[in-house]
Amino acid sequence: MKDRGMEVFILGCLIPLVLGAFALAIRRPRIAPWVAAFGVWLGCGIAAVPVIRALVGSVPPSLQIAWNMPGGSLTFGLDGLSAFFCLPILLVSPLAALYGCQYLAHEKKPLGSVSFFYNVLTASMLLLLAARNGLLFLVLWEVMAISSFFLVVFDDEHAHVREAGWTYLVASHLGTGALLVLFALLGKQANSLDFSLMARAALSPTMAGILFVLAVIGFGTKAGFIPLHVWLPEAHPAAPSHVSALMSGVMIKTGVYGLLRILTMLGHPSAAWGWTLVIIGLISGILGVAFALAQHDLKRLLAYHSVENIGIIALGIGAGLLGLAWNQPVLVVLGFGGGILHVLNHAVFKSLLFLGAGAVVHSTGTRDIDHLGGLIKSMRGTAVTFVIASAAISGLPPFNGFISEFLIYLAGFSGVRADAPGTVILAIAIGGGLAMIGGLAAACFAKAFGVVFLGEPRSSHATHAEEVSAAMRWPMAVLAAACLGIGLLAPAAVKLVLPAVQVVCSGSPNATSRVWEPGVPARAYEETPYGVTANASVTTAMASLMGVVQISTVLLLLAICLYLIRRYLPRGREETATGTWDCGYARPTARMQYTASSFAQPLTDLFKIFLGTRKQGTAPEGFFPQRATFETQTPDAAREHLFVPLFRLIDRALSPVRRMQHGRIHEYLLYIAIVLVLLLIWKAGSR
Amino acid sequence: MTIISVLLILSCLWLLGSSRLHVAIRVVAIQGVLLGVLPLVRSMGKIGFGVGVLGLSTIISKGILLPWLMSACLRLSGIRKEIEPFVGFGPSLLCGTALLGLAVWIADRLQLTQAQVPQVLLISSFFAILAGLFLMVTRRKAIMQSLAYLVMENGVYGVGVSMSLDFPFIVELGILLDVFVGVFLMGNLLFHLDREFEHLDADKLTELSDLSKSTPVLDAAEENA
Amino acid sequence: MMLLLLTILLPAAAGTASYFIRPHRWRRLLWGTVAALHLALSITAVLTIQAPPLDHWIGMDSLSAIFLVLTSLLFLGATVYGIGYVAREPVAGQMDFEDGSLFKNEPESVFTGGLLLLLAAMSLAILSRHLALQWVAIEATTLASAPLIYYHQNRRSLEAAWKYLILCSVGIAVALLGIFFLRMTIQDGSHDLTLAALLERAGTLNHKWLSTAFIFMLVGYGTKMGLAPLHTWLPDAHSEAPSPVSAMLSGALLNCAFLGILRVQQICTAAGMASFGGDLLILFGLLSMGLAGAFILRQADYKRMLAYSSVEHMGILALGVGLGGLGLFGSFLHAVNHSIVKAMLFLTAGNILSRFHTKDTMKIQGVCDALPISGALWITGFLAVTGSPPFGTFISEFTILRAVLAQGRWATAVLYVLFLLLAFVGMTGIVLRMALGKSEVNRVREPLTAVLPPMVFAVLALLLGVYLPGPLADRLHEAAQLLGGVGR
Amino acid sequence: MNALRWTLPLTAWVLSPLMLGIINRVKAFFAGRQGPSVWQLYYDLFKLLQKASVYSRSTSAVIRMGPSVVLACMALATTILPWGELRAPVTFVGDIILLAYLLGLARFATVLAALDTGSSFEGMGASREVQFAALAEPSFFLGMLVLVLHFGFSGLSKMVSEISFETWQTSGVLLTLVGCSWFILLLTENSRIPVDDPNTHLELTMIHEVMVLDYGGPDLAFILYAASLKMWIFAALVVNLVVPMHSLTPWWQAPIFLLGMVFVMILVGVVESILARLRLQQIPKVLIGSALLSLIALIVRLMG
Repeated sequence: MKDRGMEVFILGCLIPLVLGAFALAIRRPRIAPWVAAFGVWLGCGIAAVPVIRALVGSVPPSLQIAWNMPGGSLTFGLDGLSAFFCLPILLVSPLAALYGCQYLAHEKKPLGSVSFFYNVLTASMLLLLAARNGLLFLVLWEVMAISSFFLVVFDDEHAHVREAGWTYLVASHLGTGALLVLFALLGKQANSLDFSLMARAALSPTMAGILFVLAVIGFGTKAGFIPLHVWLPEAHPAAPSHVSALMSGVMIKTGVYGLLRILTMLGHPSAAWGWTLVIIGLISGILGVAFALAQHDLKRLLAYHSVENIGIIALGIGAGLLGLAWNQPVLVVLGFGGGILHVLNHAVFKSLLFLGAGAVVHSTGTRDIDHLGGLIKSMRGTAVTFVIASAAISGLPPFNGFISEFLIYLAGFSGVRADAPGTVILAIAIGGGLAMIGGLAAACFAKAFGVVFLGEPRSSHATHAEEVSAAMRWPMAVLAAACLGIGLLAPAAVKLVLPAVQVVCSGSPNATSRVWEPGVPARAYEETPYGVTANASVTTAMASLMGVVQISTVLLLLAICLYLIRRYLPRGREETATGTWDCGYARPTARMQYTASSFAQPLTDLFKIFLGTRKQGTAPEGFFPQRATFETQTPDAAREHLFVPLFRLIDRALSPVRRMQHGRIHEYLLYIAIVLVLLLIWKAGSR
Repeated sequence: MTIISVLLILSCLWLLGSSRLHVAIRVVAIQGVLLGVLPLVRSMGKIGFGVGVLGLSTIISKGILLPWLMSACLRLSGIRKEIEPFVGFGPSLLCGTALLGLAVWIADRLQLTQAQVPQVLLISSFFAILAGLFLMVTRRKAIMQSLAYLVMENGVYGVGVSMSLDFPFIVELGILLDVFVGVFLMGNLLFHLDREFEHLDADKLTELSDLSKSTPVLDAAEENA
Repeated sequence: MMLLLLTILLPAAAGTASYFIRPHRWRRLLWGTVAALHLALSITAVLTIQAPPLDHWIGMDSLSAIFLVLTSLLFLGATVYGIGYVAREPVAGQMDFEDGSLFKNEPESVFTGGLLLLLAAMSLAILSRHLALQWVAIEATTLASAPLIYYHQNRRSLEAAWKYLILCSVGIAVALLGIFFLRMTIQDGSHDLTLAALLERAGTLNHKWLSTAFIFMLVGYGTKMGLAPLHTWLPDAHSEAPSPVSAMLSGALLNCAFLGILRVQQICTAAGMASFGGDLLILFGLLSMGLAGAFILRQADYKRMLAYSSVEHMGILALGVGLGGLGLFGSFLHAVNHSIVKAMLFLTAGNILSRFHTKDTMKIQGVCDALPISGALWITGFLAVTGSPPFGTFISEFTILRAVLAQGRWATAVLYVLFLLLAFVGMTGIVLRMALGKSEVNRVREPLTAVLPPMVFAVLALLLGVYLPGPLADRLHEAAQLLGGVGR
Repeated sequence: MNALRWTLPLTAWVLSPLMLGIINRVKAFFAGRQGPSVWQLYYDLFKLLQKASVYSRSTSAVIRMGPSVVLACMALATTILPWGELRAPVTFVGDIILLAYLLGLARFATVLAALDTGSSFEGMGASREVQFAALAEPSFFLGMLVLVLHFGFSGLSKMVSEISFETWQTSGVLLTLVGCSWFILLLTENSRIPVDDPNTHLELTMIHEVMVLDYGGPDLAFILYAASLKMWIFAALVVNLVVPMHSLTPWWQAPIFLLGMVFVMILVGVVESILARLRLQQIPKVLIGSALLSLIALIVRLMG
């Protein structure tokens, strides 16, 4: 019986659409999100079957349906790379949908449209990953962008939400502009828009270079590389939390997927490509986390962290590309492996963080963390999941964040060879850069968790907070379990990544396509130098990961038993509670605690030149000062110094043209006469 | 043939020079009649049914009906003289002669050798087109603009006739009908313009333009710019 | 052959008749039936007539088939909208919301008659095979549409009508000169200016005269089509006219002028001068897109914004035809897509105007809140007109981009993409500011006639983006072959 | 053989409080006073474990779990440390990265526990701790990179075991530079004088001490014991790097290692006695200086 994998996958993608449309139609608004959520669960369940089978090994044959658009054809396929990128969608989307139903329960606006567009977003992302034709890819790409735009502007009463929607739509469309030229050029080279033919097109190095730059710009806008990330910190906070969880955790990964898919078509990469991605990764990472440190809006802080994690992914992929260029298999396997695994890890803990932030915003009603504090006492469940996610995103051991960063470190250090200075520079970039990003991320999330959940409530918002309902806590619990699960089952996770790495390396001609095959004995790779050492590096990586997993489990057990010892040690003596040590100050208030900006002030001063933080406030004056205020804003540097002046420049350049339409009919008649005379002169000249 | 073309040139020069509008209407009427007669003279004797009807209908429409409409509009709006146009009357005449030279240069530039094309009619037609265009661009009064359009159409018609073009009868009639209805509509519009605006100056009709209002492109950028 | 004559004479007769029908109800009934009949006639004509016509004056090849069905479809939509629109217009005097002057509407019979005559003129222009006859028809469309523009008879629409009439008439006079020069290109002395005759003699046409004729007709019909430096009348005319009329002007009338240029380009390609015409068209195309983008950027009036977007899309059409090859297919597909989307947008703009009583984009907020259906249509139309994927316009714009790159014209490709993005950025600011947010005007039930036609057009635009119906695809490929383009 | 290897971490767990005792004795000797006995920390630990604990009202479970997480991390970190050629019980490629991140986890736990109490002093300490950690981490990795460049990337035990007299002859400069860089790191991480004052009484100037201000009883015991383990880890790293164990016979290596540790402690005590605390703005310069030391070592290695 023909392997019906693809048909099942397409069916899985269409079910949410149908039920979404049904949700849009029904009159009673309260059940609309639940119907749509059921659609997402059903769809993802069905689609998960072919995806898992593709990952395990049996890739379903590609499906081809005729489509009479010029150059278009509905071809769908599911290889290792697409299947792996489907995982985060299939995991996060249903959970966020369930969370969303409860999150929007008290909303008075009709919920039909938001649940419909949520389903469209999920379905378009899944179909996008399976699309194997340029035109189809672009159509699905923009459907994804537009449906997420409608989700971002859901509560459009506030002016800043409209502004964020505008920035998001313009940025994503400019990115798509680059993609248009990219696919048109690729189509011209391979004179067909099908990915299979494009992969075989012979490209001259300069053309491949141009295509790479276009791909970085086009997909970088969606992924959020530093100069192109401007829309990210605007759009994600504006969207409802379960949507920003899906967007930040999963949608920006389609940018990474697109970049990798194009890389498979550009043939042998040059070292310059690897270096560009490494540099972008470093800048995005360090500046991303620096900006996150300076924020005191919880969701904006998390959005900047998406930029930082995309930087880490770019660093991994850059290392992989350099490995391909220098023909170093260990860099290729571990670099790409670490980068792509971080995609899954980031999807899990970032969506968990956004759901947690949503719970906080839902019960306190404000996003400014300087007004929160002490929420752990009233929102225990959310606090536990939030601290797990914070530890995971900072890359701390027992959790999944550490695994992918560990792989990238392994790539960097094991690739070092004294005679090749390039590898050393790469190792410095990864060693120094990633360590600094890890340190700053830990600082930022200590601040975020500490200021929001720990200490005394700083305002009335925080005191009246109460725990969110079960429907919101269960998805968070599942995601937290996933964080710990991937952390402790690292070797299995890496095995999942390797088919994707295999697909990415299939692009460059000299790398044999079989980097790693489950079950194939090592001897099979003897003949190619490339195969053997790649396989060897994978075995060492597996051994290291086993070591890490052992230590992590022992760490957990040890911590728990130490905690138990600690509780039963003073069984006789009772515990007393007093006030915190305040050096004998007469009237300590909750506002004297460390706030977000003060906590991060030493670090943000280091990055003063990039951040451009603006400090306003009235200093206390007189002998008995009444009131003093202090406030910091950190506008996005790229927006302030790059895009706003650029738009104003274009605007000023075009204004003289506008004087042409002045309303005087006589000059309009002159225009016609002048054009006629000019054309006649031009014709006489050319004849 | 040459007499008609000379009269055509004279009438255009007269239009360039004169400032009184009712005189201008009468000159345009004469031009209409001249053009009505032109095909009859052109075909020298074998006047077919089509050519006859065509000539007659041109004379009636351009010679009588349109001028009557224009003068009615003139009486209603009570305008006596063309106020100071962009290019004064004296300099207009100078420009007229320059345009005549240009028309001569264009006529011989085209080297119409193959058919026996009356050069002088071609020159006068091109001169009529250029004069019409010049009048339209320089005069302020809307009525003058419609008259200038009529002169330009006569010029184009003249070029057609001089190139010994004989379109099928319906097409010729269609062209004439279009021109007639065009000018008739302009007249109708002039009535409305006169009722709505107190003046009929075309150069004051500048309310529709993109200069005045403009919206900020980037709201956020505008505030803190 | 009879069918084609009927499509022209029926609306003409109905138009003249409706001048004299006093009772509104009867006249609207006539208007509706004629519109429906015209659509039925044109569809049967397209399906039945296979053989291209010989030397008759009225004939239908695949190019005119597309435009005829498109025009009658748009006219039906405008009619359904127009009947509701006219019924709601107050007969007594009303206050102009711009400058507060009092004005009275044109009598409804003149309006209906004008629209029907416009349809007749357009059908004649599309179906005529004799170039001079086509000229007469296009001039007739100008004359028929002029009184429609000053239907509201306030100061601004009168001024717009005056400029429209003067500029278009001068432009078309230049086109007439072009036709006379075209007559001179025929060496063997025959006076037959039908398309078939010209195409037969294409090899022997005198190239010097043909290029002059092409320039004159390009400038003439270009003014009527709204190509860049000649477009000055378009924003005034399309923004001041009542919505059904501006929908017809933007959707169908510009296509007729475009058809005029296509006929000349057809002759030029047959005579082997395709590159001469092509370069000019590409120049005008890019100029139109650039200028239109500049004006859209800070536009304060949303109907003028739509008019400028029409100028931009006419630029895209000219660019597509100028490229030849795949560009031709893209250009004709774009003509279909653009007409449908622009008609929908103008009708929705009409709804917004009738509810908010102002054209200033800064004063309008929360259209989606006040008029839910029109708001949704307004955003869908915006996404369609800027060429976002799920809609047909993206497919055609992408095909044109592929054509530009296929010919390796890097500068044109870069400019093309930049101007598209410029127009997008400009329109986003305006449309989103209007559509989103909370509106002070309370929500009201929108009349069905005002909402049905734009909804149908929206569904059509979406359909064209996802699936290209068979007959339309074949007609488009045949049309591309007519002008020497490649098929698939 | 594996059982023998476990003696390394066990001795670390037993002897680490002794190390702090040595430092205090050295400081007392310099100050001319008799000073507490070397075993003082053992007495303190024993006393604290008996006491009841007092918690502030504004704290939650985080402060209760903090100390046990920190102690678990430190204990596990010591299992990775080799003694010269004596291999550590746990060794795999990249275990040094895990070591660094275990220290990171411990630091994360302490900072969270500090913020839990909601006092502005602990917040200040946490903020400074986090700043210095972010700067210290890169210098640790760059120092390690020099090792990797020199001996090829593998487990810490294998890399360190190859340091011998020859390596000192050929690249002595390298080892001294990285040794100094890691020594500065030791002073920073364990809050020794030039960076932070372990026994100051002014909360505003402390960094590490202020974070543990609100602990009492068994929690304080866990924290002090973890601090001593941390001192052992950093000292072991410096000793392994500097002392050329490879050219000695295996039996001599254990006592030599312990002697090296005592010498490092004395060195720390001397440094604490002769130097005064630096101003807070200077400390980032110190940390970046240590990173530069490793960078210079790298460049020397590449050029040489």
